[in-house]
Amino acid sequence: MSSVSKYFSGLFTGIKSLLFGMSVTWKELWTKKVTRQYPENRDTLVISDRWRSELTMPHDENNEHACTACGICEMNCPNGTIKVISQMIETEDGKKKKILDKYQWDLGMCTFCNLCVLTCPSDAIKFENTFENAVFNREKLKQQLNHEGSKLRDKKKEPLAPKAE
Amino acid sequence: MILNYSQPLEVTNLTSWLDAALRSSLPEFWVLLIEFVLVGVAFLAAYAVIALILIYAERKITAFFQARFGPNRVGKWGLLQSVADMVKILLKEIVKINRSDRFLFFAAPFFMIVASMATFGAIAFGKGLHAIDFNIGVLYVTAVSSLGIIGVLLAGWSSNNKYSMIGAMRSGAQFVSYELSAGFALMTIVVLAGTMQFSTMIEGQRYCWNLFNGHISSLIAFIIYLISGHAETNRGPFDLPEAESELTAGYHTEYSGLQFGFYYLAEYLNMFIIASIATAVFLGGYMPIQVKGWVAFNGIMEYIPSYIWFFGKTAVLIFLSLWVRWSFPRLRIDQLLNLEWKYLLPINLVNIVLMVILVLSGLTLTDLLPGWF
Amino acid sequence: MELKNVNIKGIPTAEFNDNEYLENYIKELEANGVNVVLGKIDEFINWGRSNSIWPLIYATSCCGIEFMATAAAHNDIARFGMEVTRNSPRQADLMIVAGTMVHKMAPLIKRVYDQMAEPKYVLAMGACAISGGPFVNSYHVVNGVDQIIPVDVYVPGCPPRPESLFYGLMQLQRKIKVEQFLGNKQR
Amino acid sequence: MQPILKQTNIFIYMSSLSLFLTVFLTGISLVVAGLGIAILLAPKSFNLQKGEPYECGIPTHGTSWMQFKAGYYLYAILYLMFDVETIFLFPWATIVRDLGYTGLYSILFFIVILGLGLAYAWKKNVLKWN
Amino acid sequence: MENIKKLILNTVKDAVIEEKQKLTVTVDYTKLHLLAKTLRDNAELPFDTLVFLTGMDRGEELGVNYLLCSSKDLSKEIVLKTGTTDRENPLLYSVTDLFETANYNEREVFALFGIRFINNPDMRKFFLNGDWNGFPFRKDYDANPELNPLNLESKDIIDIAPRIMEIDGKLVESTVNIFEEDDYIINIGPQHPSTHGVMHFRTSLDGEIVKKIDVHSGYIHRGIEKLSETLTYPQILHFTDRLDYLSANINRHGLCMAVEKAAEIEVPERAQYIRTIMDELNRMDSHLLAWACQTNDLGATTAFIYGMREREIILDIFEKTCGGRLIINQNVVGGVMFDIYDDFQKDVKSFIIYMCDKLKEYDRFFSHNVIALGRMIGIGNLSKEDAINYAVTGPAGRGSGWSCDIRKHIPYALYDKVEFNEVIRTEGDSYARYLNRLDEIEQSLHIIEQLIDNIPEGDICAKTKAIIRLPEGEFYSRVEACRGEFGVFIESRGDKFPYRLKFRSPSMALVSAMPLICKNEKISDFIGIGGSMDYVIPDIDR
Repeated sequence: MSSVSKYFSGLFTGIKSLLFGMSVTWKELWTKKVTRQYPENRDTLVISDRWRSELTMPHDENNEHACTACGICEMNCPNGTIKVISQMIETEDGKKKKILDKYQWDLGMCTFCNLCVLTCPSDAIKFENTFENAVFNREKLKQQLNHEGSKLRDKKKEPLAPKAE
Repeated sequence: MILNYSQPLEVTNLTSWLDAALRSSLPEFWVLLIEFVLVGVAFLAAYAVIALILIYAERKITAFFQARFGPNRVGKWGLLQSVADMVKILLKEIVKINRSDRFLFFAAPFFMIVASMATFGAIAFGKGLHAIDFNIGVLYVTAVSSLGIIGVLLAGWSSNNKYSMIGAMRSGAQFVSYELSAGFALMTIVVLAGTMQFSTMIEGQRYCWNLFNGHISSLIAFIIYLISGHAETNRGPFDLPEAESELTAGYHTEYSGLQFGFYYLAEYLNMFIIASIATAVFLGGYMPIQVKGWVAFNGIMEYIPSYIWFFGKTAVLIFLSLWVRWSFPRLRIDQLLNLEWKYLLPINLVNIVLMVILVLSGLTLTDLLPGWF
Repeated sequence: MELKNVNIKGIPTAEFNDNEYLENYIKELEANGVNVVLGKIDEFINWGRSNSIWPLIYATSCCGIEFMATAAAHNDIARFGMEVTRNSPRQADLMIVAGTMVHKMAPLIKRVYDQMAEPKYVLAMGACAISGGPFVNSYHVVNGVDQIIPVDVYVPGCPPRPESLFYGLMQLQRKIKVEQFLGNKQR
Repeated sequence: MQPILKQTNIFIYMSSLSLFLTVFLTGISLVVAGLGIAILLAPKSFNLQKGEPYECGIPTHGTSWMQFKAGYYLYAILYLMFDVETIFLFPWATIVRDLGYTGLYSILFFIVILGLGLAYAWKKNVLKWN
Repeated sequence: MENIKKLILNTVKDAVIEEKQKLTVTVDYTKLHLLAKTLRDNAELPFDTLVFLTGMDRGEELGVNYLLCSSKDLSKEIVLKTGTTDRENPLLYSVTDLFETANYNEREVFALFGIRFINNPDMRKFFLNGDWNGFPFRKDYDANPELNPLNLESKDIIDIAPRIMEIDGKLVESTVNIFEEDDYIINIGPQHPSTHGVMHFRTSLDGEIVKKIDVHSGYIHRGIEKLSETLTYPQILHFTDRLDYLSANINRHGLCMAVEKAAEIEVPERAQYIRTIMDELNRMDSHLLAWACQTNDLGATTAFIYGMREREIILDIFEKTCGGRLIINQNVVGGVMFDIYDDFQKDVKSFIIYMCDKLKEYDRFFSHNVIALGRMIGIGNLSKEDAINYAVTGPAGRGSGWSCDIRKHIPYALYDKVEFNEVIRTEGDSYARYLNRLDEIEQSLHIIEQLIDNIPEGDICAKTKAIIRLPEGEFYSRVEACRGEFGVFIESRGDKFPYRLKFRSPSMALVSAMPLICKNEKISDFIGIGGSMDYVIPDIDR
């Protein structure tokens, strides 16, 4: 007899559990949808300032940056994403000085670990939250961060932007 | 021929006018031939359009169940999404599979489509919109719809793929089980209605749907039919032959391009077919809601064309099936067989006897309350 | 076909990256010349194909989880009509390579790619798939999936956020839209 | 059945059988036409691995065809039993109203025997899938 | 522990016992098996859990370190060391018969160091292809890519395993067939939607029943440990995130702790608070995903989307705090990289309220669903003895009734200051593991509730030297990651790079138990069990 009652109680608890499940989906059918509609919401989309998806080197209006080409970022990068190519020049007072020639960075290789920005002694680079970077060509991802003809900023001036912290 | 002015929106008006026009100018044979071709074209169009609408509807409704929006970038509200899919899939390469059973592999989609098309033909879409109306309609539908499973079985068997093979085995077990339940559930209603012809059955439900007429017994049969019908269409939670998370794509793993498209199409069409048969058998088909004695009300209801009634009722059942599909996890093969052989089948056997007793001892609603219905 | 006619809802053409690649691509394709009728039909076909990209997710690591987030409610890839993820390569149009490719996996991805039905596309998602990413110096890692199969779109990030992936998918839609389906003689 | 329906239904002139043929041919022509367009227009390509079976990217081991397990056959036999019954029962179901209780008793015997058969199979653990 | 020392010396007279960070015993390789067996069978304090098995290239010598601990008290630990100077044909004795978990680990050591283990039943290379030239983790490995070119040709898998057995004191090399001749073998994975990545299970089937599973791994073996030997400690940190990317922050915490302990760096109080809160958020994030994936494996897509939806809110908090969603780069040596943002407390608190509500919904939606119950209760039974033997930790181990929460046994960060329950169930089936995860989400919420309002002011990171050098020695740390115990072993030779770095992956133990618990289950249950174990493959392959 017990097996018969088990049969029916099993049937009814089963049906009850299924109906409970359906009640949840029914409720969700009418709740507000949570979808953020990119790209339709491109104007209103807020990405956190701290989000890292592109390394940049801020230049001021005189086309000057703060990079001294010391190479600490290159040294700290775990997988060789950054290449600082410097050249030696002679200043007016006859001293030899290292200045930045090319600051190359491979977006397609970067892991956004933030070590370069953390260790940069002169706050010359920072991460931006511009995330629209997809391209058709792998070479396009290898970028040069310093602008053409840019110079090192005079140290006495305040840095353009404080570090993201 | 007198046009029926009380129902100006019926398609019957158009068809009978067409028929009359053709007959006045052409001999009998040509009229019939043209009409057959027209019927074929109409079915082709209806088949495609309904499938496209259903695919769109399912994707949208699924999304709403899942707190998202679903397709909304192709056309207004994503309405053209399934059209885009169709264009894409039509022009996709069809891959030839090595060491497969070429003939069966090629034939399987035919079974699938022809089976669903043949069942599709037996659906009463509206007054006069009813092609195949055998006097053994219910039996015919049961028989023809089961052909589709052969398509699944063949696809799985012929693909030379192990996932497909397991899918085929599962579909075999599933089919032999649920075919029975569906048949018995329909039989219960045949007892009640006293006919197997769909048109007669629908007309008989003018004032009282079979669902209400046989009350307890009908309700049980209705639920069992929905479950087993749902299972026959291989849709979740009964999608074992496909079982994405287990068998990658199950029986149609090796099908590409349009051959796969046919399976995709037939899946949705079968869902529609099951819902529309349930509508015809249990919910009065294309009959509007009518109450004896309420002449004005009946008039208004009659004014709404019969196909609207049909599609409305079917849509409710389709929604129900989607709701179930997106609420539950997939059954395991032994759960599936348990459900059939230990629950549905014994209940069905008892239910059919119960229905006979109800009918014979005058306990159906029409017998109990003769003035009302 | 001109690039400015390639329309993607939500983002104007001028604001897309790498437009010059597409312009060159169009020039290259149009070198044979296409008649107007075929061009118009092509436009319709490409509209269909670009809006119905069914992806196969070749997910090996972290980026696969970001794809799952992309498919989930907050971002909802279904809006693009791409939620029909196919697990069988026969039915997929786009292979999203999400994660590191290693030597042991290389023959497998090649095989799955070979088994896909034409037309097919590949999207490399994340630093690992593009170049080997953090593991670029490892003995067992392939430095970029483009060494194994041709890649159409690169989506950088580690892992890229869902919006980045959407952006990459829209780039792919643009690429499909400028293609010639019937007009291409070397088909 | 209402006479008005008979009058307005054009299909009354055609026999259901020829309509069935029409629908049947429609189904076939749909597949043929579709596949025709696809084969004609769709791009084709060839490589050595394309036709190989897909098994998560690994070459298949041995043949794919396997024997169906005995469990399936047991279900198939049970199914056969009940399916034959369905065919017998459908005509009975149509006219059970006219037959009255006699009809019920005569067929009840039949149903009970089948039910007992199912119960027996259940007891013998045939229904336990493994 | 004095008794243990006596016991060791009684068993092996010439054992060298050192008191380092852990009690370290060096023995000859012929005696190791005997010693391990004695320690395991010691009634008073059985050392029956093999936590680590680390292959070592000690220069002259190739060897193995074993970290044993007691299943009753995880803080009682012993390190066994052994080795051989034969670099041409190194042979050691296997401990697989004592600790099942050693099996895959020994195969890993064979692939990476070339050490073969006598009496291990299956000596195929685990991560690498059988034809890989050289042993990459040896210090004298030739990394020339021409030796191992990129191969794109698919090859048939040969199911024959070599092995080397000791029979009557003689070593006999033989082969064994993994499968029988006429087995129906189906490959599940690596490119499969439900293997949670790229695990490859070669499965032999009898109808729908799984007869035998052969695990293939290495489809995402990236050589992280080898790469680490050329990187500084802060640089290595970004690898830990990509091991088990779902418990990225906790893994990172583990490595930071190992380095901090070795370099004696004091972590500020505020950083500890932030670390603990972030760890628990990370744990919830991971458990939600695990829940979602398990339901998806069982075929409930809607539940999957619900789980991912709740998870996204945690990701938003991560993104605002650390600028990353999945991989968040939060922990650094000495503290954390980013301070919390202004509305952090508000966001977390509102999430706690929201999540409590959603947990109830999950309960209604899935936990009692009759189909789901049928697919989880009594399926994939893992007994407590097996859990210990296979070293299955985390929610899965606790589902088998083994109290193995590192947060309770060896408290770190603030776990000794907060109150929470260790969720333990004794059934050992899929359902127990499933419920354990949901309950752990509740406990995590409870932990965060206690901390969120009390975050003290202060530094977020201790001042460290520009280049961190660890003193010579061996350093271990163990943390409770989302899937179980995550361990870090560093051997330092006083350099700024580690000499050898080893991560103990919780997922490897989970996968090693799969062939056992899936045997004679149906193929759909096999997928479901995989979901309930919730392994992450890059964590196994490293």
